[in-house]
Amino acid sequence: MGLNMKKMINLKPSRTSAIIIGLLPFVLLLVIYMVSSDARLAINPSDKMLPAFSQMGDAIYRMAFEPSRRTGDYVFWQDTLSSLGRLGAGVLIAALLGLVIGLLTGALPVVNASFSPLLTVISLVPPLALLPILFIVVGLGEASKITLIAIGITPFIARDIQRRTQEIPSEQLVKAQTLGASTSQILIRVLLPQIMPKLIDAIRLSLGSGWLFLIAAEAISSTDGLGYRIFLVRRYLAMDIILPYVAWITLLAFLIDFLLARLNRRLFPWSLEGGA
Amino acid sequence: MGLNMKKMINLKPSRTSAIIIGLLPFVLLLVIYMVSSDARLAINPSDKMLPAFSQMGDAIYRMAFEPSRRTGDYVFWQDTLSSLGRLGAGVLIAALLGLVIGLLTGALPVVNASFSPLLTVISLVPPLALLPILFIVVGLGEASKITLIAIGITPFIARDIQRRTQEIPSEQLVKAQTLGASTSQILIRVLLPQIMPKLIDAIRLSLGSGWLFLIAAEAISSTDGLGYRIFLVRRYLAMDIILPYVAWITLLAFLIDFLLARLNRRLFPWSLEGGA
Amino acid sequence: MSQSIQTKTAVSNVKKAAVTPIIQGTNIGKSYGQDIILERVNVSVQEGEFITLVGASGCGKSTFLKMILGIETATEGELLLDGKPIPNEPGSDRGIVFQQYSVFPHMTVLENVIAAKGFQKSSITGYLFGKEKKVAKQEAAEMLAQVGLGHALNRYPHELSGGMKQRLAIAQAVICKPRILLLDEPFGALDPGIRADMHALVLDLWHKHKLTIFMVTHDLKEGFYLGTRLWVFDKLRHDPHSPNAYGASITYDLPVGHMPEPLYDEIDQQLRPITKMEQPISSME
Amino acid sequence: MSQSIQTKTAVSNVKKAAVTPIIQGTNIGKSYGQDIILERVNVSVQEGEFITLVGASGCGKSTFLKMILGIETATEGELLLDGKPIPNEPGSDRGIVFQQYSVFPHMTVLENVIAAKGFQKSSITGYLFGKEKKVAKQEAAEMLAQVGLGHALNRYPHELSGGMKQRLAIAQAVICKPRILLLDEPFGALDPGIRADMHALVLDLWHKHKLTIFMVTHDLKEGFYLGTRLWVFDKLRHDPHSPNAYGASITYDLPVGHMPEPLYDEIDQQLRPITKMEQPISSME
Amino acid sequence: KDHFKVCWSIYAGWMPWAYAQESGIIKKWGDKYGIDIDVVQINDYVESMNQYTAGQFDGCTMANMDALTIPAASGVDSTALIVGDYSNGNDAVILKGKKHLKDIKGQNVNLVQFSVSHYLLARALASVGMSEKDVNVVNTSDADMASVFGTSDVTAAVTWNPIVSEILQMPNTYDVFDSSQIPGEILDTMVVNTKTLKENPNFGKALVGAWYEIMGLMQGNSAKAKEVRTDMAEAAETNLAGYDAQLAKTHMFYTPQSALKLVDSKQLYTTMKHVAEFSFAHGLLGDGAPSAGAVGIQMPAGVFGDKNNIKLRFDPTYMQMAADGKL
Ligand SMILES: Nc1ncnc2c1ncn2[C@@H]1O[C@H](COP(=O)(O)OP(=O)(O)OP(=O)(O)O)[C@@H](O)[C@H]1O
Ligand SMILES: Nc1ncnc2c1ncn2[C@@H]1O[C@H](COP(=O)(O)OP(=O)(O)OP(=O)(O)O)[C@@H](O)[C@H]1O
Ligand SMILES: [Mg+2]
Ligand SMILES: [Mg+2]
Repeated sequence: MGLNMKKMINLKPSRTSAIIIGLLPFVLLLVIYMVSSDARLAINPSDKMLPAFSQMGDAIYRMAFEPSRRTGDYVFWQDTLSSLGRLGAGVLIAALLGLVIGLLTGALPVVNASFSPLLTVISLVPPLALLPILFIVVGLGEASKITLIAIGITPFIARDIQRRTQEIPSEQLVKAQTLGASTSQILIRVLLPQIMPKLIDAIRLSLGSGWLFLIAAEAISSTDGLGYRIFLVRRYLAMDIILPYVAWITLLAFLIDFLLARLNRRLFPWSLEGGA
Repeated sequence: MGLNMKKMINLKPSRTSAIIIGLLPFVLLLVIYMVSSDARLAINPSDKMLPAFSQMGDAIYRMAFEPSRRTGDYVFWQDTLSSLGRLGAGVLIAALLGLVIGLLTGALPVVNASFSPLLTVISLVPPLALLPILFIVVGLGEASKITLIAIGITPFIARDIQRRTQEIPSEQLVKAQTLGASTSQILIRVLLPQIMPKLIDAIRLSLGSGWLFLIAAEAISSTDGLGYRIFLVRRYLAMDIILPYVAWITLLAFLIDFLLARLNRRLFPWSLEGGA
Repeated sequence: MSQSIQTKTAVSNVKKAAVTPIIQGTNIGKSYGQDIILERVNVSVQEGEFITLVGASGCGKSTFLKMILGIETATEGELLLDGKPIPNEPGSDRGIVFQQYSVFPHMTVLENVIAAKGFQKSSITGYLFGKEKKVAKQEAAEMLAQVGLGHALNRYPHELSGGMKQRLAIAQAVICKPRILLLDEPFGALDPGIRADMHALVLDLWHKHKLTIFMVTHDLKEGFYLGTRLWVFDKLRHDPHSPNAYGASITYDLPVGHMPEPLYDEIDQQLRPITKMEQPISSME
Repeated sequence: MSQSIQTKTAVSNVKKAAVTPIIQGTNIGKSYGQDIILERVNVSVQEGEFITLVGASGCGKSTFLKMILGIETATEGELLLDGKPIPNEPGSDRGIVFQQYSVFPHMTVLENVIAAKGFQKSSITGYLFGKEKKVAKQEAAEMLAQVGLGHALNRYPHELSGGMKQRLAIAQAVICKPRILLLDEPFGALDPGIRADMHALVLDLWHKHKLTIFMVTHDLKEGFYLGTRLWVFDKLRHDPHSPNAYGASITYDLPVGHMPEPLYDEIDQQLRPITKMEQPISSME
Repeated sequence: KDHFKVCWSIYAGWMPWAYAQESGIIKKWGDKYGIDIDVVQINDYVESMNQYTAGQFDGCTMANMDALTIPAASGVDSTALIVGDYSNGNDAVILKGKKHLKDIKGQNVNLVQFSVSHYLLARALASVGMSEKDVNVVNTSDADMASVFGTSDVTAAVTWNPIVSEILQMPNTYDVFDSSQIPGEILDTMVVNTKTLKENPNFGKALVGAWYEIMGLMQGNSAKAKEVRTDMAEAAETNLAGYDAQLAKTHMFYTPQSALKLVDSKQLYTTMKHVAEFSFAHGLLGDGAPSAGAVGIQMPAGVFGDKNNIKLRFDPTYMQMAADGKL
């Protein structure tokens, strides 16, 4: 019985063929784009909708390696730095808040009873609709962008951490108590360290929304940032800038996710395998 | 040893006290709002930022129970219907796509190898950054709003379903094959039904983002809808409309989530308990 | 492990029969990367035998069943079914019951068995309609009555006890008329009281349907009383510094009913050792 | 279950000692809602006894241990520790080792034991510093050497075998000098070969630290050889139509070493029954 | 081709388009010329222009500057079919706590970058001898401008109505420069695709015909005019008083003659030159543009810029027909 006769469900591609067929859709997409772009540009050479790769390359080269005439900044890098700074700050705040809220509600039934309903409701409120109130409270500066990101993802992280805390086998809590541990000792020594890798996982999961809120915040009011640039140049349909920016954001998102996964493996080697 | 001497971690509130301390934060928030609103209105009676509850009530009464002179519609209900319709259509499309992609990539290693990398990359692209492109590709009609929602949540659902499919014990697949099942039979009879409750769970998890995308899309291209209205009246700073609308969205989100959870329990009674 | 190499020659006591054996393995070996799990396994099984497999945890009993099932391939040697190389995927001639996850949780008891009938049809969905469905339903109900589930046709698996689930799994496997039935610790998770009933059921079905059964168990007593033939899996050689340098093989291949008492005790001690030491122990494992 | 009510009077053969028993239970009952799990359990245990508990799955052995531990409360009767009502939460006088999850996965072997020492301190975090830490470290290392983990001080639990994990859990429990050690199927998931070593370890620690041990096991042979006293949990009455109408109690309370062979076989048959029936069976359970 | 789509967004001077669709006036005029025209509201102004540029619509309402920098600069040859009004105070520079434009120096100014607000700011700064270097422009979405202005870190903004009047209601805010000081420079137009218009003159006739019918209906204080304006007000989510206040700052060309007067004048040429230079200085004409004249603009008074690359045309033909009563 050769490999070919196996049922589809039992067919497993080899490593190399997996890589090749994995790349195929990307190549296909690129080709489709190039053909469509050529077709449009043939009709209207100053069409901006689907710029050729060379146009995008030029545009990004200019933004990344030629100082802006107006400010002297390298716009592309300046945008990247600003956005990453905001994202980092927002996510960090959300992570801290989420950790504290999630840990306490997950570990202490009394705290859980008093805050879980509120947390559930808050997690349902669409943050974008509340922008005006946000502005009253924190003003319009960097704070508003960072706060929007933080508000947007804290409920998710808090609820995830809460669930993860509750998933820690109760046997461990009982065991700790038989060793004489107090509530604070259990929180700090038993639960907190075990939640840390889950926190990094939760951050990874919430980064997608983080980018979303970042872009939304930058679209509202800003002087630089990746989202700012995309919404600004949208005004004159500069797809030769928008498309590379979107690709760059995607790459950054991928890199951050990858680095966090690596970090997790590095810092918490014990967390890879199941229970104990 | 009385209850009072128990460690914090062992303290479990009774049902009634849990409800009471669960409501407390809400009451607190309401009081804080009322005090701040009164304070602002005392300084400037025409302040619009934090309207009194009576103002909000008036505004919503007008929108919900007095037909618009212009169109004869009851604006509030019209907005609600339109938004729910869009959300429903977008989520339904995302669910179908996500189900098919997730099931096939989860069950068939060959399909997995060819589509998973693409899926990963797509899930990293922030949909809001794609808005300009999206509107150009699908236009500004209902399609654009539905598409944005679908694009926004399909990757999440697909990846969740993929993971869930892979979680189904391989013993079941082997067992089905020993009973003579073909690949299509396994997909349709063994995997699909078991994935359905997970699909509903995935939908519940993705509804938050769904609302977000709905609001973002309605803000740009629409003539009715909850997000449209909020966006439109934001220019007039009509918080007396915005706040009740936000509360209404939150309530709707809660109701939908609750109904889906009920539906899941109804349709798939077998899915509540673990494996078999 | 205190046995000497000599006692292990029992392994080769397999009589060469004139009929083609249903399962024949010559010098089978299996390794995952560097880890050698099985080595030099030689077996020959005639149709209708009831073979029980015992051995320490992780010694490769399940792996051996998987090779018969077709979801693992021997890395060395040759495994034959009816004299031909064994198919490299599961088929309806070889049924299986695992310790867990052997039934479909989203189907009722009856649907589980009807589905098994449906899968025999080569349609896209395997759904049965009309008369076909009626026939299948009746046949399924009969089979379920046979395994003692006649009163629970419309329950879902999560509403069944562990023993009932395993009955269902067995009914499902048997209705497809497999020639070989593989049981991997099918009663491992069951209460002792229920196990006795299950033994009776399996023996009954074995007789009725003329099955060839391979059953893994961790209970020597069970293995000894249930089968017609008992295989003990163990390592022939052992390197304490590198536990996976050598694989396990069949160290005893015994026709049941002919086992001397001391040998039984020896194997039992190997599977459930008790040692009482009073002096402090040093680091081990 | 074929025993008659008469044989169960063995239960009340508990001698009334002059010293206050460390654990005394009178007419203990436990129910969850409608389900009665335990009823009329009467026990009296002296300091230093090694009690093994056997019984069918789900009959309430773990529940009984949990009551001693303080995480479950008897719904009827009274459970006394040293003559006083047992505390309603766990404390360091009663150590426990579960079948799983008994060690902290995020700490190395040494840290696991040092943490146990730290928890004895009534500080917010239980971290130890300076000299205190040095002392704890040395004490922990000694204890770990005693249980045979001297060579694995810096490994994480996921790098340990099942047996090593249980050694660690035991070391952790013992270093807090509990008076009572509760073991709930501590070796249930271990390989037979390793279990023998663990038996030796437990007996050794029991002697050295003058512990009172309660150990649940599903292996009568193990329970029989290990303890000084064996408790068999079973239902006194049984209603086949409503399995949870009656709770289990202690049906045998036997000093080990005094068990007649037929009784051993009877209990063994109850825990691991084998029945060979040739006739078709009807619906059961 | 007999089916056409035009889009518009909410703005005082464009609300008649809402009425055109609702009252059926546009349908009436379409029928008259044997075509049918969809008038579609789009919430987001920029998106409406993008959609037009992408070819999804045959016409779109936009300001003169945006017509130059978005469709024209993207190579879509466009014609300003109707010049409906100019902003006469609808766009304003607002300061918090300061009464003079000069005080804007060094402040953060919140505005929608590259929009007419930005242009207004540039003109305002020029009027007091400053340039954009003297301030710090912060891009801020128009939808959020009102709520943002309530916060303490925002002290200066340039925006348009109804946001301007919303902000001016807040205490301590001052209108220090508005579009009434540069009359006729911020024009609101209905722009249509030149090629489509050439091939389908009926399309232009129907649009212009409908427009001026509504102009006639909405002007004045008759009950009918008030009713029409109330409809428009409600479509903009305000009331008659609010809408009239906005109209007061919008110089509507209620008659084709009045519009033609501006379009035919030399002033339009000067205005468009300003606009083109501003756009060029901000890179809005495309990175490859060699000069402010890279995109040619055809006007009755002459062509500004590259005559071989005319992409924006002010074509008085159709308004003239209306003026002559030939529609
Ligand atoms: N896919 C695999 N890759 C690597 N090693 C494997 C794989 N499957 C099984 N093994 C190893 O092969 C050995 C034999 O496993 P197997 O499941 O056959 O043992 P077993 O005799 O059935 O044990 P048990 O009584 O615990 O079921 C084990 O050491 C296991 O770790
Ligand atoms: N919190 C609970 N609520 C309801 N029923 C419970 C609860 N905990 C245990 N039970 C029930 O109590 C019975 C006794 O459980 P217990 O774990 O004590 O049995 P056991 O003798 O330890 O069994 P095993 O040998 O399987 O460990 C079981 O039927 C179980 O379903
Ligand atoms: Mg196995
Ligand atoms: Mg138990």
